Parts: sequence; structure tokens; C-alpha cells
Amino acid sequence: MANILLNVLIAFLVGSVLFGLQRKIMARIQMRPGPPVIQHLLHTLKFFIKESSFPKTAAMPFYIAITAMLCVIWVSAVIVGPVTEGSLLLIFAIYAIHKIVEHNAGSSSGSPYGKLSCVRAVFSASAEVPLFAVLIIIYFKTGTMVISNIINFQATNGPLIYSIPLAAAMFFVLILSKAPYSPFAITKGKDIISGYETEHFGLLRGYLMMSESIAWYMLLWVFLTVFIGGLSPLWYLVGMVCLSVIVAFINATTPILSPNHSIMMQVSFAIVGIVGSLVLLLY
Amino acid sequence: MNETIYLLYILSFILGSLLGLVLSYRKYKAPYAIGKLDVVAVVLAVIGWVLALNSALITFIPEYITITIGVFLLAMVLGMRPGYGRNETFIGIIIAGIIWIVRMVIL
Amino acid sequence: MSKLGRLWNSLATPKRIPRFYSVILGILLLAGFLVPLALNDNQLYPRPAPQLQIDEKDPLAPYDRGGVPLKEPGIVRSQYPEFSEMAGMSTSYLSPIAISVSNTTIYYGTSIYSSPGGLIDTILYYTRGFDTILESSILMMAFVVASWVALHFTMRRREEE
Amino acid sequence: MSASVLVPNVVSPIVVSLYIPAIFTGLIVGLIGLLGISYQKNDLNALILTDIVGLGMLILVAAVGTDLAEALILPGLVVELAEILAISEILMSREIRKKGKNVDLIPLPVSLDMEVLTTAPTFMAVILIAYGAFLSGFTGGAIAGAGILFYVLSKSARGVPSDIWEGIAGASGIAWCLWLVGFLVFFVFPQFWLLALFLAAFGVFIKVAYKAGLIGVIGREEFKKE
Amino acid sequence: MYLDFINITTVSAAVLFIGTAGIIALPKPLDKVIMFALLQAGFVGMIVAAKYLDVAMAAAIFDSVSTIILLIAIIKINEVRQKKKTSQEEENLA
Amino acid sequence: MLDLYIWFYTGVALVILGSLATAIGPGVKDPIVRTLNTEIAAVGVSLIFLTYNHTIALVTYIAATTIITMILLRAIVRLEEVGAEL
Amino acid sequence: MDIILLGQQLLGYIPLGDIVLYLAPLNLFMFAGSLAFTTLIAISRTETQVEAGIGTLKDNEVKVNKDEFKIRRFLAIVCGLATAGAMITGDLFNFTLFVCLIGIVNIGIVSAVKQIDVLDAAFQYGLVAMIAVLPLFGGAAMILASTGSLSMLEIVNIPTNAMMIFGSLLLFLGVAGETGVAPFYATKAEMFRTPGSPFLLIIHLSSLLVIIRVIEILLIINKPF
Repeated sequence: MANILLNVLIAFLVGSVLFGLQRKIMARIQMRPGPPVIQHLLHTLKFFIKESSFPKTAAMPFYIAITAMLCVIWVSAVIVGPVTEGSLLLIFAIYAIHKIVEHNAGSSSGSPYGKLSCVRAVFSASAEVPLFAVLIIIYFKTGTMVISNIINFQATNGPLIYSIPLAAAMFFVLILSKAPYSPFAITKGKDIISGYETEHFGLLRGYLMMSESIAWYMLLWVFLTVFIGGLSPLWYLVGMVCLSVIVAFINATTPILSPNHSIMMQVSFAIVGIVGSLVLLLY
Repeated sequence: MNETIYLLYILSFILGSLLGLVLSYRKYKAPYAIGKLDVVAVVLAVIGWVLALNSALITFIPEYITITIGVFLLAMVLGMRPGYGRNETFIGIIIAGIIWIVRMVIL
Repeated sequence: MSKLGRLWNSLATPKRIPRFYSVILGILLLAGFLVPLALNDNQLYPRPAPQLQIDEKDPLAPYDRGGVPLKEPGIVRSQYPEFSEMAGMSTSYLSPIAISVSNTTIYYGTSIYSSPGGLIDTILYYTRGFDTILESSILMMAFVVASWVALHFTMRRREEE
Repeated sequence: MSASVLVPNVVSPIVVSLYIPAIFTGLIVGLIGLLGISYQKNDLNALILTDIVGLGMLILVAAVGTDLAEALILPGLVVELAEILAISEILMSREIRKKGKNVDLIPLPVSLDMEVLTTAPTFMAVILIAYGAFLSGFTGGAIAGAGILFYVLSKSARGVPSDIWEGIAGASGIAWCLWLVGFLVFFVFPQFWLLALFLAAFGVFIKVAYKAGLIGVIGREEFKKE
Repeated sequence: MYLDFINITTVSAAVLFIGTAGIIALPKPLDKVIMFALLQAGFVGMIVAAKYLDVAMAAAIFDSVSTIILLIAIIKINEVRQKKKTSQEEENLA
Repeated sequence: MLDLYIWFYTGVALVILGSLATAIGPGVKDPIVRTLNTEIAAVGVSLIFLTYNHTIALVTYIAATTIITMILLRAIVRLEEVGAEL
Repeated sequence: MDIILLGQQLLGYIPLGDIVLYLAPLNLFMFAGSLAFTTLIAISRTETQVEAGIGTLKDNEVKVNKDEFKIRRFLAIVCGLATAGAMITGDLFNFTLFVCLIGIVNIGIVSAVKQIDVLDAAFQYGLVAMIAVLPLFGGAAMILASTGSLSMLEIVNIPTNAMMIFGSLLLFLGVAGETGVAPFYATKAEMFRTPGSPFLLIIHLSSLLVIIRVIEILLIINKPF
């Protein structure tokens, strides 16, 4: 229990700070001073002491439950991931539910912006194809779906990032699509205000942001664990910072794509990745 | 146990940057500092980075305490309000880095 | 690049999706001609060669699987016999009408085995009964959808009131 | 008759030898259907062509040639039927909406006065329903349903009060529950398998027959409005 | 000896093919329905050759049912088209 | 045994001919003709069922085809009546 | 039965004749997830879409009226249950039937609305779902033909051959069509523009969970070693 709490706390804090770092770096690249690194964390905490209000048009128990759900699933992701090192499939199931929650947080409020974000979330659900491809490729390579076994496999055979680089690239694209301001972040594009979070205030917003931080940490954790192998906490930190910096560089220099293009771009990446990986595997 | 220590570091980083942010807003009124170097901040940054990177040098205190303190101090400078604490951080990193390299070469 | 963009946009038009899907499926089906296909002859619920039973003037052809009604189970080669102990019983069961029909003529085997009892019923209701639940639910849902749409829109009953 | 004739150990060689041609037929039929859809611009025609694609599926399933395959054909058939039913209704509703209220919605009566339509339906429906009742299960349901459908289609009385509609639909829902009970009895009390068999067989029969009959009620609106 | 090949199966097959050709080739829907009856007849013959009389019976009944349904539909649709044509002509005149 | 092959291959021929006729046959612009052509393919499938002795499925299929035809024809007539341009 | 599927220890199974529902951590998680969402849907109201009216200063409210609400909630609950079932079923053909049920119910959930565009998308989705019946059942039948079994607990022990791979590819394409994932997403996304978010949720939920499940099934059928 204490272990779970510990890991969740680490995930939350590290995730928030990484988001802050990302914003800072993007700002520096764009020649702005940018907010302090802990801004994102403060932002999250701020919402917990603000007044909560609920839109009159919202679909009621649902609107609240969905934010709680987001929290619950990412906490369970932490349990499956760093705490018990369970099945990778389970983490992907959690990710799928995350997509659903994201989509419905948007549509349950009745705001047109949320609705648009919801439609886009459905669009981008189709970008999950690379994710499943990654899963299959890892399974074909290692013959297991359990994270601890994958770590052991890498301990004997070297990091997977060398043997299946295209899968790693596909996964990286997925991580990229989850980062704010990224070219693929169509659900949170600034043309639709804050996307699915537009109508969430106070406590609910706080929970949403908290869960997003945990989600970011978990995605990076999965990437590092699955493609590089068991690392010490320090190296996890270093790796996460590196990935965040790279993502920040990409985000700062690229425009957001139109929804269709974003999806088809990801799907095209996926096709290249899948075919390439299969060729590599057979080769 | 290992993870608890890292939680400690992270917490001290966050508290440090919070403190730094609050203090720097008290201290500086202008939105930007151009060409000025804050001596206190330099000192803090140098101590902080040296402690964080070269905790092995100080043998009489457990390692994690030095690092916690170091992280706290460096975060104070790193977390200052926008436009401040940047050059100070770089100076700190460079000095600490030199010490680290020297230590590596000598030992 | 702009051409690619236009192509991507066109894929987002609902009207084209069925065509697009059918093209992809067609390509996959074409690949099916190249794959070595063969029937594994070790199947569940095998049946005698076609027309074998009817040629032997079996009144229950082509569904005779042995057994005595209410006494002896028929032969059923299911996947998990341990999970369906009574499987053979309904295979061998014949309703009284069915027995009288089978005594009269040898050409009504299908009807006899389609009335309660018989192998297909065993599979449909017992060993793979869950499939049938779904299947009838699908029919029911389709009907719910169709009748709702029909009652509210197509037939315009409400407007006549 | 010996047991090995009744149920052989392996699938008969004829079926095995017919597998390849059958599968290829299925694939070709599927391909033709898909080809048709892929250059089809007319939605209604695309709907009809999907029927052909469904035939390909039936052949693929049937080619396995065991009793199991036969039991699997029935769900396939039902799914086809169900989806065509739902989708055609959506298509109609869409087109009616598109046209708005300007359309002349009063349908034309059929002016034909065919002899078969006055005498045959009752007779045929009685035969079909009786035969369907004897068969029971899906097969019987489909046959009796088609009988009811044909009967209501060709009778001239028009307009079903909506509570009668709901009544028939409800009855078929209850039949569905009967069948579920039968299914459960099979596993919970295997010794009452005969009861379970009858519950299941007649539950499904009543359900399917009523459903199909109600399709006829929808259909009559178009064909017999006078 | 070629007469050996003339049995119920081959005859039905021939009828089936004639029916098929008729349905595909004849232009008028009503003619197609007549050929469709031929097709069904061949099919029933095939089932009889397989000695499943109950199936043949069911097929025979459904044969007429679907023929009648087709007939109603075709007559109805012709009427609709006729009416549309006349109303169009009226519009043109006006 | 020869009968079996005649049934089977007649069925195969009918299915393929029927589906070809449905897809690209003469006059298939008219949906009613198209629906009629699907009947050929349906008879072909029935013959294949007959070959494998799937007689219960065959009876069900015959009934289901009638119902499907009826549904399709209803849609066609209704759409024609509404004057839909698809 | 002491069977390990993809590294997961089987926690138990529910035998229903030949159809064995198996309970492994992944499947249980998704089962519980879809049931939780179904409960949520059953107790929720729908949202009201408010948009600025064009040419006036008033707001435009789009609401779900009562009988539409009832039927859509009913269908959504059925869809949720079907998804839950598809998560734990251990039988290939049973799974395909669940997917078909999900497909038709999804069409139903949106067919009750009034926007023409949405109805059009529902119709096109329906067409794809109907075409998808061929690869779905065809794929399952091919796997049956080549292995002689439909139970995944048996198939896991049978070495893979080319025909099984082809069958599972067909199965995958069938599920992709029936649930509308990339690149066939467009029909589905259009359907989400209508109000009634709790019900729309289930459409999305079912497709994502079913896709994960089908990946699991594909990995069970196609063993790399």
C-alpha cells in the first residue's frame, strides 16, 4: 500500500515537473522567458483551492464520475507498471480507457468546444494502431507480455531499442501525440480553447491535470522500461528529462496538424513502422 | 527504500523552487534582469550544484542528506521568477561540473 | 505533400469509407488465393459423408446420430464433454409426432430432426447455447432499431395522430 | 447402423476434397461483391451488394462440412438478416428526412386485384405456420415468420394501433426470456434437459416468428394502403 | 448410352441454367420473374434428386411466396414510376 | 457420387454467375433487377448447402432469403416513392 | 486447467458447454471497466448542447427528447453488456457474435437522431459493418477448418500455420470494420456530433476494448515460436 502511494506520488510530482520543464524549454526556443519549471504543478494545486462549479447543461453523474475515472485508471496503471511489473497488455487497456475518458470528458459538458474535442478524440483513437503494432512486435520479439520478463529479456539480450528501433519510434510518436502543443495534440489544440477540459472547473480540473501528469510519467516510464530495460531511479529520471526535452524541441518548432492529417500521418508512420519492423524481425 | 529517497529529492526540488519563486517575486520588481548577476543566487547555485553532483566528497554526512540540501538550493535558483536565475544556474552547473571532472580524473 | 493531404482528407469522408474498406478487404481476399488452404479432417462434430444415410434408407437421414429416445444418448463429439453431461440425450430425443412421421416415411429426416431434439438443437441450445443467445439478441436488437425508426420516422404514425 | 457410420472419426474425404473449390468460390463471390461496392455510388445498390458479400461468408462457413459448421451458418444468416433490416430502415429514414415534408407521403395503393392475393395467403400461411411449429427453433421460426409476414402483407386491413405492436413485440421478448431460462436449465439442472430443450426450442420459435411477422406489418404499410 | 445422363439431376441443372440465363438476359422485370420461377423449379428438382422431400416441400412453398412478393413489388414500382412520369409531363406542360 | 459433384459445381456456377450478374449484369442500375439477380446467387448457395447435407440450414436459408428479399424490395419501393436521389 | 495465456495466469473459468469464458487479469480488468461504464450510463442524464444561433441573439439548444433517450439508453446498456461479454469469452465464434452485436447496437444508438449527416454516417458505418461480416465469420471459419477447434484454450496449444495467419488477419480486418478503427474511422467520428454523450461513450469504449481483445486473440492464435 505504502509502495503504491509512494509511486503515485512520485509519478504525479515528476510528471508535473516534466510538463513544466517542457513548457520552459519550448518558451526558451521561442525566445520567451517562459514560466518557472514548477508552474504546471502549482497550476494543478491551484485548482484544488478554487471554487468548483458545474455547467447546467452537463450530463450529471457522468460528468463528475468521468474525472474520477481518469484518476482511477492512471493510479491503476502505476500499480500495474512500477509497483507490480505486470502485463503490458493491461497498460495498453488502461491507455484505451484513457482515450475514452478523454473523449467523454469533452462531450459530457455540452460545450461545443468539448464536443469538437470529443470528435477529434474519436478521430485520434484511430492513431492507436501504432500502439497495438508496437505491442505485437514486442511480443514477437520477446515472446512475453509481462514487463518483468521483458526487463529480464533485455538484461540478457541488450536493449530492445537496438533490435526493434522502428517500434520504439512508433511508440515515441504516440508519446508525442500525448504531449501538449505537439503537432498531433488535436484534442487540445488551441483552436478549441482547452479541448475537453474547457468546461471543467475547480476540483474537477485539478483531478484532470493530476491524472495527466501521472499519465505522462507512465508513458515515459513504459517507453524506458520496455525499450531500454530495467534502470535505476536516477537513470529513469535522466531518461525522462531527455525524452521531455526532445518532445519539447519538436513541439516548439512544429505547427499543429489538421485533424485528418494528424491521424493519417500517424497511421502512415504506423504502416512504415509495422512493415519495417516485420522485415527486420524476419531478417 | 530507494524510491523513498528519490521522493525526498523530488520534494526538496519542488519546495526549493517554490521558495525560490516566492522569494524572487519579493526581491525583484522588474520583469527582466539584463546583464546583472545576483551574488546570493550565484552562491546558492554553486553550493547547490556542487552538493548535488559531488556528494561523495563530503563523507561525514549521509549522501542523501547532502543531495537533498543541494537539490533544494539549486532548485531555489532554478525556480526563480521568469527572467532571473538563468545565468546563475549555468555558473553553478559549470563549477560543479569542473569539480566533478577533476574528482573523476584524480580519484 | 498537398496531394497527400488531399488524399488524407478524402479518406475522412464517410461516403467513401465502405468503398475504401471493400478495396482493402478485396486485396486481402486476393491474398487468400496464394495461401495454402487445407481442411484439417480432425474436426469437432463430424458427420458422415453426404448422402450416405439417405442412400441407406435411414428415416432420420441425414441427421441420424444414434441413441434411443429418452434412454440412450446419441453420439456427440463436443469439445468439452465434461461440461455438458446430458449432451447426447437431446440428440437422440424424438417427439411423439416425430416418431410417427419417421415410421411413415423415410424422406422427412430434416423435419424430424428440426423439431425439438436432434443434433443441431444440442449444439444450438446446449453445447454452444451461448452463441444462440447472442444470435437471437442480434435479431432482437436489429428489430428494436428498425421498428423504432419505422414507428417514429418512416411510417410517420405520430404525424397522423 | 454402426456407430462409425453414424458419426465417423474424421471428416469424409469428399468434403475434404471439396474444401478448396468451396473456399475459392467463397472468396471469388466475396471479391465480386466487394468489387461491385468499390465502384458503386448508389447507396441502395451498395446495400444490395452487401448481400452478395454475405453469401461469400456463408459458403466459407459451410465448407467446413461438419455439424458444427451447420450450427454456425444459422447465426451468420441471422446476422445478415438483422443488419439488412436495420440498415435499410436507416436508409429510408435518412432519405425521408432529406426530402423534408414536401414529399407526397400518401403512398399509392396497389390497384392490382390478383386472384392469388385473395385466396392463397391464408392457405399458405396456415401451412407455413403449422410446418414451422412442427420444426420449432430457428428454422421453424423463420418459416412460420415468413408465413405470418406473407399473410399480413397481403391482407388489406391497414394501420396497427401502436399498443398492439408493442404487445406482439413484448410477447416475442417474453419468448426470448423463455429461451434464456431453457439455456440456464441446461446447465443448472441437467436432469431436466427435456424441459430445457422444449423451452429453448419454442422460445426461439415464437420469438423469431413474431419478429419476422412484425417485419410484415411494417412492409404492409407500403404495399397495401388503400 | 447418352440417355444415362438424362436423369433428374442433370435435367434440373439444365433448367437452372436456363433460368439463370433468362433472369440475366431478359430485359423486362416481369419476364425475369417468370424465369425466376423456372430457376426455382430447377432447384426443387435438385432437392428431390437428393431425396429430401420435406426440404423440397418448403422450397416449393417459398418459391410461390417469393414470386408473389416480387410480383407485388414490380407492379407497385411500375405504378410509382408511371405516376412520376405523368406528373413530370404535367409539369412540363404547365 | 456424381450427383454430388453436379450439385456442387452447379451451385458454384450459379453463385458466381449470380453475383457477377448482380455486380455488373445488364440493367443493374435498376435496383429491382439487382435484387432479382441476387436470387440466382442465393439458389447457388442453397445448392452448396445441399451438397454438404446442411438441410436444416438450407430450410432456414430459404425462408431467410424470402424475408431478405421482402425487406430489400420494401426499401426499394419506399425510396422510389419518396423520390430519393441516391 | 492450469493454462498460462500470454504470461497471464488463468484465475478461473465459467464453462457453458463448449463455450468457456475464461478469467485472466487483463480480461477481468476490461470486463470490470466496461461494466463500470455501463452502470454510469444507466444512471446518467444526457447533456444539452448549447450553441449560438445564427442570425439571432438567442442560443440554440439541442436536447435528447424522452423516448429517444429511453431507446438509446437501452441500446447503450446492451452494448455495454456485449462489450463486457466480448472481453471474457474464450470462444472464437462467440467473440465474433459479440462483435456483431456491438456493431448493430452502435448503429442503433445513432440511428435514433435527427441530423441527416449523422444518419448518413450511421448508414455508411452500417454498410461497413455488413461487409465486415464476411471477414469476421470467414476468418473464424478458416481457423476452425485449420485447427478443428474454436476454443482459444485449445488453439493456444496448436502450432501456427499459414492458414491460421490468414484467418486471423481476416478476423482482424473484420473487427476493424465492425468497430470502425483507423483508417475507417470517419464514419464513426461523424456519428459523435450528435448529443447524448453517455451513449456515445459506449460506442467508443466498445471499439477500443474490442480492439485490445482482438489483439490478445491474435497473439493467442499466432504464436511466434
